[in-house]
Amino acid sequence: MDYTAFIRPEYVLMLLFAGALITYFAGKYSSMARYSLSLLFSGLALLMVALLYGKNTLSVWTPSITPNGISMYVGTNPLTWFFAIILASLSFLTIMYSIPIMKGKRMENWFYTLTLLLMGSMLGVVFSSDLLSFFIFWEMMTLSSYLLVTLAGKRSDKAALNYMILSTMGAYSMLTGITMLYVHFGTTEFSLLSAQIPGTPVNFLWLSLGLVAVGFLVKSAALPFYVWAAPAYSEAPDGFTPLFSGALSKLGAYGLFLFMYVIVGMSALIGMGSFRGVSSFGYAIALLGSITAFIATLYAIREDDIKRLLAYSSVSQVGYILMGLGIGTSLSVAGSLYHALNHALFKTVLFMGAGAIIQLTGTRKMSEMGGLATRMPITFLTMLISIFSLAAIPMTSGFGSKWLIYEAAINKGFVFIAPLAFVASVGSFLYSFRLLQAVFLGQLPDGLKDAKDPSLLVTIPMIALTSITVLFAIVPGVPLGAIASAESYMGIQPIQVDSLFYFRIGNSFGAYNALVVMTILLFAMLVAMIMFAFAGSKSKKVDQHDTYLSGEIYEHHSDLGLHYAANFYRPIERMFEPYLRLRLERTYDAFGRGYELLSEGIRRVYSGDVQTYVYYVIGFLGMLIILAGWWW
Amino acid sequence: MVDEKEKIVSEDMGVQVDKKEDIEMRSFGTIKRWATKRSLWMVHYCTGCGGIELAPLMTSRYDMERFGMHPMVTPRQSDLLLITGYVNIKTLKRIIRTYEQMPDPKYVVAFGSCPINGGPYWDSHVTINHLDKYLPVDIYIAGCMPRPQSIVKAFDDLMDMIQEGKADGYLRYKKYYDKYKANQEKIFRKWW
Amino acid sequence: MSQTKTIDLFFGPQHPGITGNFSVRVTVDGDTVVKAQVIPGFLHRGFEKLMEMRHWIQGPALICRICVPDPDHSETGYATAVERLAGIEVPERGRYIRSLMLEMSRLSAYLFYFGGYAGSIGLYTVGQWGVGDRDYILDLFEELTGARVYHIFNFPGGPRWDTPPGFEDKVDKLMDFLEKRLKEFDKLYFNNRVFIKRARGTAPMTKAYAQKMEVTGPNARATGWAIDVRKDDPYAAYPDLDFDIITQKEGDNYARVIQRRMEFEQSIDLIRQITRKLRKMPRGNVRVTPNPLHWKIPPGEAYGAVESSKGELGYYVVSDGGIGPYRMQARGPSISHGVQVYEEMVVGQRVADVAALMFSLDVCPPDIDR
Amino acid sequence: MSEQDFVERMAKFPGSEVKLLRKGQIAMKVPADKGHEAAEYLKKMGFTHLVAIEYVDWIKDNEFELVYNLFSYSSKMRVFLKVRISRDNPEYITFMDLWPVAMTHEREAHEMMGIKFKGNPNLTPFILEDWKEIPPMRKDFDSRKFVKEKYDSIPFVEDEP
Amino acid sequence: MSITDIVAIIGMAVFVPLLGLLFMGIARKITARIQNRIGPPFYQQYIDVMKLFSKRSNISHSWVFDIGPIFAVVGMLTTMLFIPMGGFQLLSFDGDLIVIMYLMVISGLGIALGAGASGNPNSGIGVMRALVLMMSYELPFVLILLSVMLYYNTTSLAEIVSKQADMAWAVLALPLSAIVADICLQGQFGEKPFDQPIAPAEVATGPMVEYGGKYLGMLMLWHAIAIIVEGSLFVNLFLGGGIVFDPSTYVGMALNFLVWIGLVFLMFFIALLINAVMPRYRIDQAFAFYWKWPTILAIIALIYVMVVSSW
Repeated sequence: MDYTAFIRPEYVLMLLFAGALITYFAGKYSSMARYSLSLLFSGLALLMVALLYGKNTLSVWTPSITPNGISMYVGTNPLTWFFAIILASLSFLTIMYSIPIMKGKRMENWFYTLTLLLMGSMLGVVFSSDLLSFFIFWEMMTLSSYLLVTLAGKRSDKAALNYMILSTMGAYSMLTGITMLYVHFGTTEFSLLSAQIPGTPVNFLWLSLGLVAVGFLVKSAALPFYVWAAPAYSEAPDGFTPLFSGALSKLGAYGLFLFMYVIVGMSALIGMGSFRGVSSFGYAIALLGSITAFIATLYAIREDDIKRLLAYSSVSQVGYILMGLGIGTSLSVAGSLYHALNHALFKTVLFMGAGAIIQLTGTRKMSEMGGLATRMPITFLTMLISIFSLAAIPMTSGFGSKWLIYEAAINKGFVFIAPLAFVASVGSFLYSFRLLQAVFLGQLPDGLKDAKDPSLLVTIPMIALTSITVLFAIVPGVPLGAIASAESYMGIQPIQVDSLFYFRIGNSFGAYNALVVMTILLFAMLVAMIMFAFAGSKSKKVDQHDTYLSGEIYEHHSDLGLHYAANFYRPIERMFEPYLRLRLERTYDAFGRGYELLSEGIRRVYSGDVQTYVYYVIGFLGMLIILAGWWW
Repeated sequence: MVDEKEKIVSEDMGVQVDKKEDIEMRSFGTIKRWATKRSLWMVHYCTGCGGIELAPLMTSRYDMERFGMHPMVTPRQSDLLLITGYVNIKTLKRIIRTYEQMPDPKYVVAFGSCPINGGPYWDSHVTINHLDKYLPVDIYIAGCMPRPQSIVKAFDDLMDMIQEGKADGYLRYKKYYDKYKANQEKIFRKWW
Repeated sequence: MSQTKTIDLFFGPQHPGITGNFSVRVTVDGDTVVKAQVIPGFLHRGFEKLMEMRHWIQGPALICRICVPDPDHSETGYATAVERLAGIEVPERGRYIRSLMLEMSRLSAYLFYFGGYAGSIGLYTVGQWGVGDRDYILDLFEELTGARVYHIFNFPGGPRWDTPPGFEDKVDKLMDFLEKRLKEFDKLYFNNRVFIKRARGTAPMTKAYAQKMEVTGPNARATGWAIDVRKDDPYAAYPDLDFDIITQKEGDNYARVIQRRMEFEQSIDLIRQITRKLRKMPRGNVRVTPNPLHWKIPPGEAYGAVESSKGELGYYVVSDGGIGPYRMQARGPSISHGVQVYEEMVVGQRVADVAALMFSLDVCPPDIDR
Repeated sequence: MSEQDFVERMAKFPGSEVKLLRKGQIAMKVPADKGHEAAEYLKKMGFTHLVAIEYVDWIKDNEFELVYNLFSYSSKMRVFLKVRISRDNPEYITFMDLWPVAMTHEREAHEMMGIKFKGNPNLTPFILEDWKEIPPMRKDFDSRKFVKEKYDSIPFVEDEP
Repeated sequence: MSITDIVAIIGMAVFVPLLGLLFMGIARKITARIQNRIGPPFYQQYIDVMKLFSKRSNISHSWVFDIGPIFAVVGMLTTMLFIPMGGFQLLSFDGDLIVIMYLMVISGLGIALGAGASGNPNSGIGVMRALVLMMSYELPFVLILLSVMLYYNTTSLAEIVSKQADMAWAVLALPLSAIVADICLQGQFGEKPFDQPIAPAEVATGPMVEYGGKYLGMLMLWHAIAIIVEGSLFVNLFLGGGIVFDPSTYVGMALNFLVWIGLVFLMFFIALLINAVMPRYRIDQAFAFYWKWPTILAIIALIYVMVVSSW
């Protein structure tokens, strides 16, 4: 039998949706079936997505219920595949990781069903090739992720509601934009749309693209809309957060790629107005991205909750992706896509490690942990390498992507974006070291004396992702090859990759030779190790309490706190506190309250307990309708 | 706190022989001892009145940085422990803790009459009269207070002793570790 | 050990940020001190007990060791108390020599203080210069008394002997030198912008607080409270000398350092007054002491205080008519500002200022421990 | 106000024995139960500065004497307010409410003389560490004997043949 | 890569630490002279390192603790090879300024890891201060880097050096940038008023609290290399990399190398003089300082470059 005929995106989706259903019913009776089935379906889907490499397909399905013959298109192309492989592999690994982590948690069965559903809808978003199916899958994804967040129980309800309301707001905005496009062009298929775009009035493009972009910015938690991210990421079940942050947040960027470069296209985008050869729309996105990266970093520095810290870090890193995306040059788009990949790799590991540690210690407060490095060496090493990648240290693949983005920004002379991004990157050393210090270094509390690494099902995904991070540090050409074909699909000049060696990226402006850097690092490592091992005498291990206490005797003081973890960056927080007090949440709250006052009459009709945010959504919706009506 | 193996010390210290250290001594010993004597870092610890004469010693008039000596903050980084005067029981505990945190080779210099036999505080209820019952001392400086010149002379002698391999206080501490510990326990009642 | 929100740092006993063999356990939240506990006693020798086993005349040999940077004040305080108890009047020249020594001792202590505070904020050059200059004062002490640090010179009844010939000129020359040096210190230190930025507004003490907590000496004067034992309970030659009490207003670290700097100038002025007087005076008669070995003092009690470089340093002496004190108790200035005042004032300060505050209050641990 | 006036005013305090020791120094002895009252009385008279709390062991009388050394900055006078308490059960009340610094002085007296001060919350080990003998400043504590027994009995480590 | 290149790399890896140690020794001598002292011999630093490596016992808290000194040396050694050094452009075409900036971080993070593993609160505070200090000086420094990169229209340090040989030195072309960069250099060197991370009276040498023996020896080597690397970065950016003579002849090369050493020492010397007469800021004051005047000046410098380069 020629099974290659089944390697088509629509079959992947069908497999996953059917799988979700089967897993639900099978899982009701046997937990073993639940685990094996969900692993099977996601693994199979991953395999199929992997085999889609290099294919370009497009299938049409015209449902009979649609009134005026709107068809749904599903297909694959290099850009799609790039995102699909990230999403599919992360989903598979997360399901694997969840088996020990989610064991015995609330609504465990629903978790696997919803995760498979989410995987299907995420892949659906990237595979869909028309506006309608795109929107439908998008909403399915939002809904399933919302439900996943609520699984954690009561305390996650408010966070989930925040997430849902902002997502709904984005969805309305997106829907309006999509409707405008459909009404104007009379088609929903992407290639047909992009063929008609040239010559469209600029104002119309600005409005429709802007409306659509709001939906994507909400999903990627960019600056005005990031308020949902920290609570939702931190309150979501530990099994879901890696996927939430690693995969889901990339879809906003994917949407922007799709609409900006595939549908509207580079030349039309530049036609909308440009700034130093970069489209104004893209510049706005890039600016937003860099400010997001900066502000979220400042928030992350303040956090003591490990998941909230990683959540703000996610927001900040997605800011980098938006930055590269917006600048829109060959280098920057490559950097942006590469960073999406890197972020998926390292942030997933970090959230996985965080989940494992939370399960071990029973707390999310970093200041209550400590000294775990020697007890959990695998978790420590994988997280350490991921943090190096996050901080863009040149022995991990995280450096390559940030380097590309900086080069692009500097090349274009963006003197606002580049320093902001750079300082945000320095800030990321601060918060990532804080995580290391508070969780893995310092003094081991007595309660954690017999802590050890989590089970293989947890460590294998982490090790797998980490080894990819290290591998890509040496051969950045491998992912960049895939990225180059995605770039050429989007009509952007593909980044030049030395196809033979895959090591050197660069142009006349600057260069980065991964192999040389890695070789020298290894050489220096060898020198230092030899120096360390052979010069001087062997060292003796001492107890953690046998430390310099200014000569004081440890045993004389029963209640000593020696683990420096709480309020770690107090001096810098003190500097930023006055500015950070203007939190965006408060603005939203104020807006909501103002609206509440205005709609005193409506309030009488409703019977009371309605969230302020809901008013905001209603108001926003009304505003959109008025806007759209005025345009037509 | 000392391993069994480390108690064995080399022959030119006048005690037992350990093969490995013996070889080390012969090969690079001279250079190592020269480097050690020319770079004595002392613990920043003023235990008594004698600390006041360290200040002139460190500053422009006597400038002991000429000999490569300067104060280091933590015992982990230091080679030289100065007992600058009388030693009270409470301080002795901290001195011993500090001494044990220092890496080998380490040297102890005791200032003034008080660590020798109690000095003017010979009948005080808190000052121990003979420091060498609890810690091995390499060099005593008599006088109250010893003048900077005599301290410089003592350091000079200590350097000679290091070069000749005679400054063996830390080896003696290892050799008689049990006895030292027993004495310390007797005096502290509650150890740590 | 459970992980707590706060950490504990030990400043001392073996730490460069401490004014001697002393320990402070500070509990820190982030980088702000929330609690401090002073642990003294590392320098305890039981002086008061030892004195009971010594003769009256053996006192100065032991008592000067209470506070090393400023030993003459200890000697003179004890001598003043015993003189008051025995009703001895010291000859005028003896009183002037005493004042000369005290002011020189104050200068040397202040030079130490400048270096100490500057060292705590990282300006080591001041310490190097200051201690280097202090050695010239010690040279003069050596010429006068035969010892550099512990002089054992101010006995009850007067100083041991008269000044050597030409001593006054040497002192005057040294004063000129120190005055010149002070101008250089001004440039390097007191007008240094970083120093001002760090010291100004740090750990301010109000006058009311100083009065409530029995703060004395320069620390009290830095808050604007004009007290000075030299004026309030005069001793030695101070009633005959012409000087005013200098005060500052703010009471913060800056004011405390500047207060000392001003008093440094005042001391130079006082020494010049004294040497002028000493030159005019007939030489020889400096001391009245009965036979030291059989010297008995009638029963009673007396208190003698001096204004040391750190504040009021006093001795309470009780006699039961024997050949030695029945009881002697020292009141060091640091007993108030080194324990309770410090523990309260350091709360709310940054970790960076724990040592700076300790140095600026000029806590002298042996005062507390004795 | 002259010294004599002060002496007269102090003598008005019930149960007090006042004596002018010398220029500027007055001794005032009150019964132990009136000590706090007398201190308040003196503080109102301007003796605001608690210089120190001195403690003397009058072993022959089997009494401890607490001397509150007070100074008046306004009139430059000093008064020794003396109270005597029994040696058998040395206990007195704290003066922390009048002078906060009394806490430290009382801590010291507690440690060195073994006097308990009711109301002082901080009578923890202060200067000494692990002290198990009788308080060292008492007259019946023989320091020389103690030294002989404790320190001189310890053998030298390296006195080997 | 030819044999000579490899020999040059190994030669540099040996030479630069020795040079750095010599600088540190001279620094102690100079500081001593400022303080009216004679000071140690100029080779004192070599003796110190020898002594530290000859210590008979060392302590370690865990294997993470050992990472500290190893990573410190690794990071600095690697960075060093990517920086042009007086005509020796070892690998500087394979990594541009941004690569160098990030390579420099490796050693810092390594020490931070090791210091954190020692479990001493002092080292925790020291590391916190070091990271905050890094964030402080990095903002003006990045703005300055940007101005230089835009002025010479390249991010490659080797290019910047060679373009300065053709045009004027950047210190003449961009004086304001050079001033700000020197202020930042003070922070990078960790000299007063910016030595908060190791402030002895406050946090007892911070990250180094628990390091002794060979560990401290390796940290000393790291510091020695760091001085040269940081000084050399400034020299390359603003002083033409020390290339004065024609580099095609051997004599010219040798002279250029000497000039480079002299210029690096000059930068270190300026930092030393400031170090000797300044107390240190509190860490938040240092942060406020850097984000205020140097940043404003850097922005002005950047605007100047944009105006100049758009002509």
